[in-house]
Amino acid sequence: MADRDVTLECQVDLGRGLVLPNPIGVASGTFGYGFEAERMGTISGLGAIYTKGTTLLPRSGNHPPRIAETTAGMLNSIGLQNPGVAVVAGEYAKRWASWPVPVIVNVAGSDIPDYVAVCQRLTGIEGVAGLELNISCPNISHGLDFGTDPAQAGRLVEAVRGATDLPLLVKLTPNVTDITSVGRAVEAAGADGVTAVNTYVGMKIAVPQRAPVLPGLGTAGLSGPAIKPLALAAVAALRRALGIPIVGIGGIGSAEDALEFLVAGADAVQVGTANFYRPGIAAEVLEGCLQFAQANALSSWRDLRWRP
Amino acid sequence: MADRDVTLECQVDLGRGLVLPNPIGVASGTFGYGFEAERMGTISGLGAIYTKGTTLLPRSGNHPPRIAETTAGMLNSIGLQNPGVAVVAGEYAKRWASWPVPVIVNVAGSDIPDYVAVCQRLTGIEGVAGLELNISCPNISHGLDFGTDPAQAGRLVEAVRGATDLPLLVKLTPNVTDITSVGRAVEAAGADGVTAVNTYVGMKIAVPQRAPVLPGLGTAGLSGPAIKPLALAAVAALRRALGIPIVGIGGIGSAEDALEFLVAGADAVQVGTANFYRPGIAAEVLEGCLQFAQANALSSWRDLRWRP
Amino acid sequence: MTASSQPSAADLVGESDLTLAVEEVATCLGVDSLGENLFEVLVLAPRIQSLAEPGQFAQLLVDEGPVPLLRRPFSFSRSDPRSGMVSFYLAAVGQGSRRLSRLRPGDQLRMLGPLGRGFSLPETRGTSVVVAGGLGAAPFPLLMTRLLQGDERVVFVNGARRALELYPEERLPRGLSSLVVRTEDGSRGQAGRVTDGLLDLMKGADRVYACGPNAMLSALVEIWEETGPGVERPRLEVSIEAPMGCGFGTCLGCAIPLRLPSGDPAEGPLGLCCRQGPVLDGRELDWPRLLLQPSHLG
Amino acid sequence: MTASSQPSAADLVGESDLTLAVEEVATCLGVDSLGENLFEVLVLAPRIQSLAEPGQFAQLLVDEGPVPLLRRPFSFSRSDPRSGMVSFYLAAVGQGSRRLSRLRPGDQLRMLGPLGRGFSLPETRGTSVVVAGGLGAAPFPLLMTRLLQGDERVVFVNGARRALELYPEERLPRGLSSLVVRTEDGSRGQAGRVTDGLLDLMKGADRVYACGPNAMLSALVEIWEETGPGVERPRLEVSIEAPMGCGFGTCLGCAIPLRLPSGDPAEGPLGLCCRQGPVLDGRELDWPRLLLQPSHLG
Ligand SMILES: Cc1cc2nc3c(=O)[nH]c(=O)nc-3n(C[C@H](O)[C@H](O)[C@H](O)COP(=O)(O)OP(=O)(O)OC[C@H]3O[C@@H](n4cnc5c(N)ncnc54)[C@H](O)[C@@H]3O)c2cc1C
Ligand SMILES: Cc1cc2nc3c(=O)[nH]c(=O)nc-3n(C[C@H](O)[C@H](O)[C@H](O)COP(=O)(O)OP(=O)(O)OC[C@H]3O[C@@H](n4cnc5c(N)ncnc54)[C@H](O)[C@@H]3O)c2cc1C
Ligand SMILES: Cc1cc2nc3c(=O)[nH]c(=O)nc-3n(C[C@H](O)[C@H](O)[C@H](O)COP(=O)(O)O)c2cc1C
Ligand SMILES: Cc1cc2nc3c(=O)[nH]c(=O)nc-3n(C[C@H](O)[C@H](O)[C@H](O)COP(=O)(O)O)c2cc1C
Ligand code: FES
Ligand code: FES
Repeated sequence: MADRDVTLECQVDLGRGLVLPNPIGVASGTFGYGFEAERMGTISGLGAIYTKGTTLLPRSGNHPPRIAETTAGMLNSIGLQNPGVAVVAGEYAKRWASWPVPVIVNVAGSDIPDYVAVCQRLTGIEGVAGLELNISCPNISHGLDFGTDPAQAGRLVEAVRGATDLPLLVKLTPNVTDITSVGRAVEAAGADGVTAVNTYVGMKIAVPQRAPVLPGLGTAGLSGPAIKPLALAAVAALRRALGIPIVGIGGIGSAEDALEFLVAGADAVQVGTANFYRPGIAAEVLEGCLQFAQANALSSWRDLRWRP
Repeated sequence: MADRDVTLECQVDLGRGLVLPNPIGVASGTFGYGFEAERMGTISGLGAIYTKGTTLLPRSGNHPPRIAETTAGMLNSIGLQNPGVAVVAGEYAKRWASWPVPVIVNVAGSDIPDYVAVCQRLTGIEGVAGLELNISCPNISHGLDFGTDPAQAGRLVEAVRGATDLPLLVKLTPNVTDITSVGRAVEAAGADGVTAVNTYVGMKIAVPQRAPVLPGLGTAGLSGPAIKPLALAAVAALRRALGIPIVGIGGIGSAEDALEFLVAGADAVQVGTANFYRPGIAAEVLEGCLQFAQANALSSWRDLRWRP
Repeated sequence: MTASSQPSAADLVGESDLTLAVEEVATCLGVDSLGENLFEVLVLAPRIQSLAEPGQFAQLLVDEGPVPLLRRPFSFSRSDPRSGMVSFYLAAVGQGSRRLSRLRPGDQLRMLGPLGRGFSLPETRGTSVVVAGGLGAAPFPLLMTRLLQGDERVVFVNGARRALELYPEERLPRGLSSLVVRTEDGSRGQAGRVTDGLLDLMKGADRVYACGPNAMLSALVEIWEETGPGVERPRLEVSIEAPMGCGFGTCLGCAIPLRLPSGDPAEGPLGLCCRQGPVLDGRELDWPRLLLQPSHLG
Repeated sequence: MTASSQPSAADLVGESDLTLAVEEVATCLGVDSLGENLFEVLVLAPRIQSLAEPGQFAQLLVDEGPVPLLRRPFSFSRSDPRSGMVSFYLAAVGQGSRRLSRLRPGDQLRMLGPLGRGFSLPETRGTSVVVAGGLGAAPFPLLMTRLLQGDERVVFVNGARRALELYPEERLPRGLSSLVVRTEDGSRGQAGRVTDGLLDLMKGADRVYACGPNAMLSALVEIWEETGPGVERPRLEVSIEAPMGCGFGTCLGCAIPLRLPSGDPAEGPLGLCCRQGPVLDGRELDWPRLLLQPSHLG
């Protein structure tokens, strides 16, 4: 970027020392822990990597089938398969320490002590740039309990805030009547920013089988281009309600999409499902955003923001 | 259908005497009051017509632009443009009286007396087969107040129930944490059935303008294939929670789609946005469903229902 | 957000004349590339062709898949009763128009039409001034063909930002009384806006037909105002655009701001572009409000 | 819904070998229609061709638009080092495969590959029995070509429900020691299931390779069990399917049920089809659980 004649401030400051080199990150659960991308050579240039949801103990995840395609979207019910925080903090972080991109660990749990323990274990570990608290997983029992109740969400964030000084994002679920009330609760409890949104509860039916395609209740999380308009509305609503940074996500697969989120009020964005069908796309998204910034002589990404 | 060797019971009984000739209806706001279709010759064979949302007084609707396309979906913010109940009850109903399809009037309002007055005006009018209470319009102020609060929804339905003996469906909004709690409240208050779902709150951004495409807050209702998985999950959840009939809707554009809703737990369905890009499609949807029923020797549409 | 005026029931009761609209599976005959990103798409659609009037449009289902979801409205550009062909003149600018420009002969697509109110044709012979801004030329080959069949004197003002955006002269019907070419950058014809010098042309005309960006149409209406008072003004018809969900009066998505019939500058009612339009009397429209609307013509 | 066994960290840490996977924009060379809805799609993809091993697959981006959204995995069917061509053998059954079957020469599409673990090739010469059920033949032309290059004795059992669903004989590599054709309805070759008479063939084999519907593979594994004990059993490798989100080990969507290494009938861990597979030792899989999975092979 040195040779561009743009005076754009490309970095994004999410607070508490978490400064991303650029606003285009890759979303939790769509980039693993970064190691596949490392091998495929698609890491450099990322604004941030948000890891797969990580729990205290290893989890083997839900029974297959776990995914199904819908119109311009996909349903997933992975069930937080992950190796547990010991492996992440003990082995993975070492490898991240040498990467040119901040790695933010997505943390999941089923009660407050769980979340706190995971966050504590990750605190002070070189290679861990921040935490993203997943209070919005639709695919495990009680996964949405914290995310749908402002009071519970506030309590959780308060507890975690007391246990770590790492930059703390809270990932919100859109499956609520009013996402801003949860947003306000976690802001008040000390979150440095919010990530919006996680997946929407959806279902696909196999007509010949007269049953859902996915097991159990048949529900799973919908992601992909189909949800982009919904996620944009959520981000815009949060922007009006909150003072802290917002990381926008939902259906982003192009520079145009990313810019839409920045206009709606996001400070940074994440590319999610698109990593599956266009591995390496985040770099193209960034490139397109930079071109737009140059063509429009932006001095900061905030210049894009809608000011009603 | 006489010459099919299927013993299928094609009719659907929604209660209180409202028997639809078949489960495939057309959705409120996507079929006007049926008069365009009458001219285009696409009325016969429909299971039901659910009219445009009708209010006590005429409404001229929201300022343009009112619609925008998204990936596999459309956003609308029509704002309930309609001629008011006097015209509907006084002029339109006469014309419906001779149609071979039940017409169910979709009713909207901003407070309980409003709704009650509209419903009373429509009661006893020949040509009006039933009412669909729209407590879920995202495009007018307070449009969602009733739909997002079980207690308010219950009170409204109770009041309307007391004022009319017409078959009464209540159209639910999916923009809630728990659609079943609203569903249970309206069931307890005397609704004969629920329609699920209305549109999802969404937004589209015009990047060059650095603002939403649609005016005001920029939000509007998302419909179309993009929302089908979400609507299916809502219908399945309602099916577990309620005993009354469910009219399923959201992204239906083919027989396969309609069958998915019947499996998920709907008793009847509505074709919405697809009426715009495939006028007349409801007849094709019905035809496909009948073929499926024959090939699978269904004796009733209920045979399709998922029984977990 | 609600438009303030209470509409009369009559406004809202208005029904589209759809008895003539038909759904037809058209067959692509070919796509002519007219330089840069302009195209004329020719399709065989004999039923619709036999019904299509100048200024009306068809709703084209660009893709059977769900992206893009909605049909796209296009004005009939040319129409050939012998072959059953109609054509659409378009710029490949977005999802729908780009796919149309890539159709191959033999490809099929669903069309609904004809829709909307077209241009009114003269009852007696006279002079028509037809003003096109860029893509706004689309409906005029058909209109002018019909005008000329009625022995109308037709003056065509073909304007655009630059030569490459002009409707190609060689596709114009023969027999125009006069052809004025204007480009903003002077790359072809006279340099200037399409509205330059229009007043004189209008003064001698019985009818003015115009289509182009809203800003151009708005300016044109102001110029038209100057043709009076005192003399009998030419009839003024403009073809405008609005985002359309259905094209046949059902979705209520294509609202356009109208002036109060009284001429009162207070906010007037809303109309439906697909029902009252797309061709309207230029005075019916509330131009200041219309200029706030998005338009893909510029 | 959570699988009960606690996985060891090592299971979950497992990383895919992706150092060799490349993204390439392939050019369609043509699509051969093989009767009814079977096709062989030939594409030019020299980089991927040079890396592709039998049993591996590529992820094909069928459409740049968002429908269908996800790439589709296809096994390499044939591979030609001289021309840089690889091919895919497929049935046009759904959104993705139907579009692939309609590609025209010159059309381009993105491919990521090679991905996954392929078949292991013999270190010493011997006899391979290769068993295909219907579409399951897809990976075998390439596998058998490689086997034959190593002077392996190759017996190919080509089975399907009916003649029209058989992999076409004329496309098989030359030099097979034996070709057994079986159709369930007897419309070609011997009437019966592809697994009929397999025990005898397997007994003399050093290796068995199989691909087809899960029910067939499961039956085949049971037959294989009968080859022992007492004698040294042939190595048994099967290629299986799972719905795939990414194809490269990131989405964790392609979970497949494995048996406990101990052979304990208790529920075993889950593996990833795209990482540990799609080719696995037939004994590693938990067949009863796998039979509950959807499979597009039948
Ligand atoms: C009655 C009528 C007649 C028309 N006739 C022609 C014609 O003859 N030739 C022609 O080229 N086009 C015509 N159009 C426009 C045409 O329907 C399409 O809108 C245009 O081709 C762009 O569609 P797209 O799918 O390619 O672009 P999209 O991907 O839909 O959009 C491209 C950009 O244009 C904007 N846009 C698209 N359509 C509109 C609209 N109607 N109003 C405001 N903004 C819009 C979008 O917001 C977007 O920014 C007509 C429109 C109407 C309403
Ligand atoms: C490693 C691997 C290799 C493959 N190789 C081949 C090959 O060589 N030739 C070939 O024809 N196909 C192959 N497939 C299957 C292929 O990827 C597609 O799934 C298939 O072509 C159907 O895709 P579609 O988009 O046409 O159908 P869709 O519209 O996606 O689906 C059609 C129907 O099949 C079901 N289905 C689709 N894919 C799967 C799946 N993977 N598992 C279970 N159910 C499914 C769907 O649920 C639906 O009912 C392979 C799959 C894998 C995982
Ligand atoms: C396969 C898959 C796995 C996911 N796993 C997680 C997870 O572990 N933690 C989390 O917070 N979000 C998870 N998500 C949600 C995404 O991070 C993201 O919020 C969502 O997919 C919407 O963005 P998209 O439309 O760009 O994919 C997952 C999404 C997918 C598709
Ligand atoms: C343009 C438009 C207008 C609508 N107007 C109404 C309405 O007046 N009352 C109502 O209850 N729902 C209305 N709806 C919602 C539809 O009836 C339906 O619930 C929704 O569009 C989802 O179904 P679909 O995806 O099949 O369109 C409208 C939808 C659209 C697209
Ligand atoms: S486009 Fe639907 S009413 Fe005009
Ligand atoms: S397909 Fe994504 S992990 Fe295997």
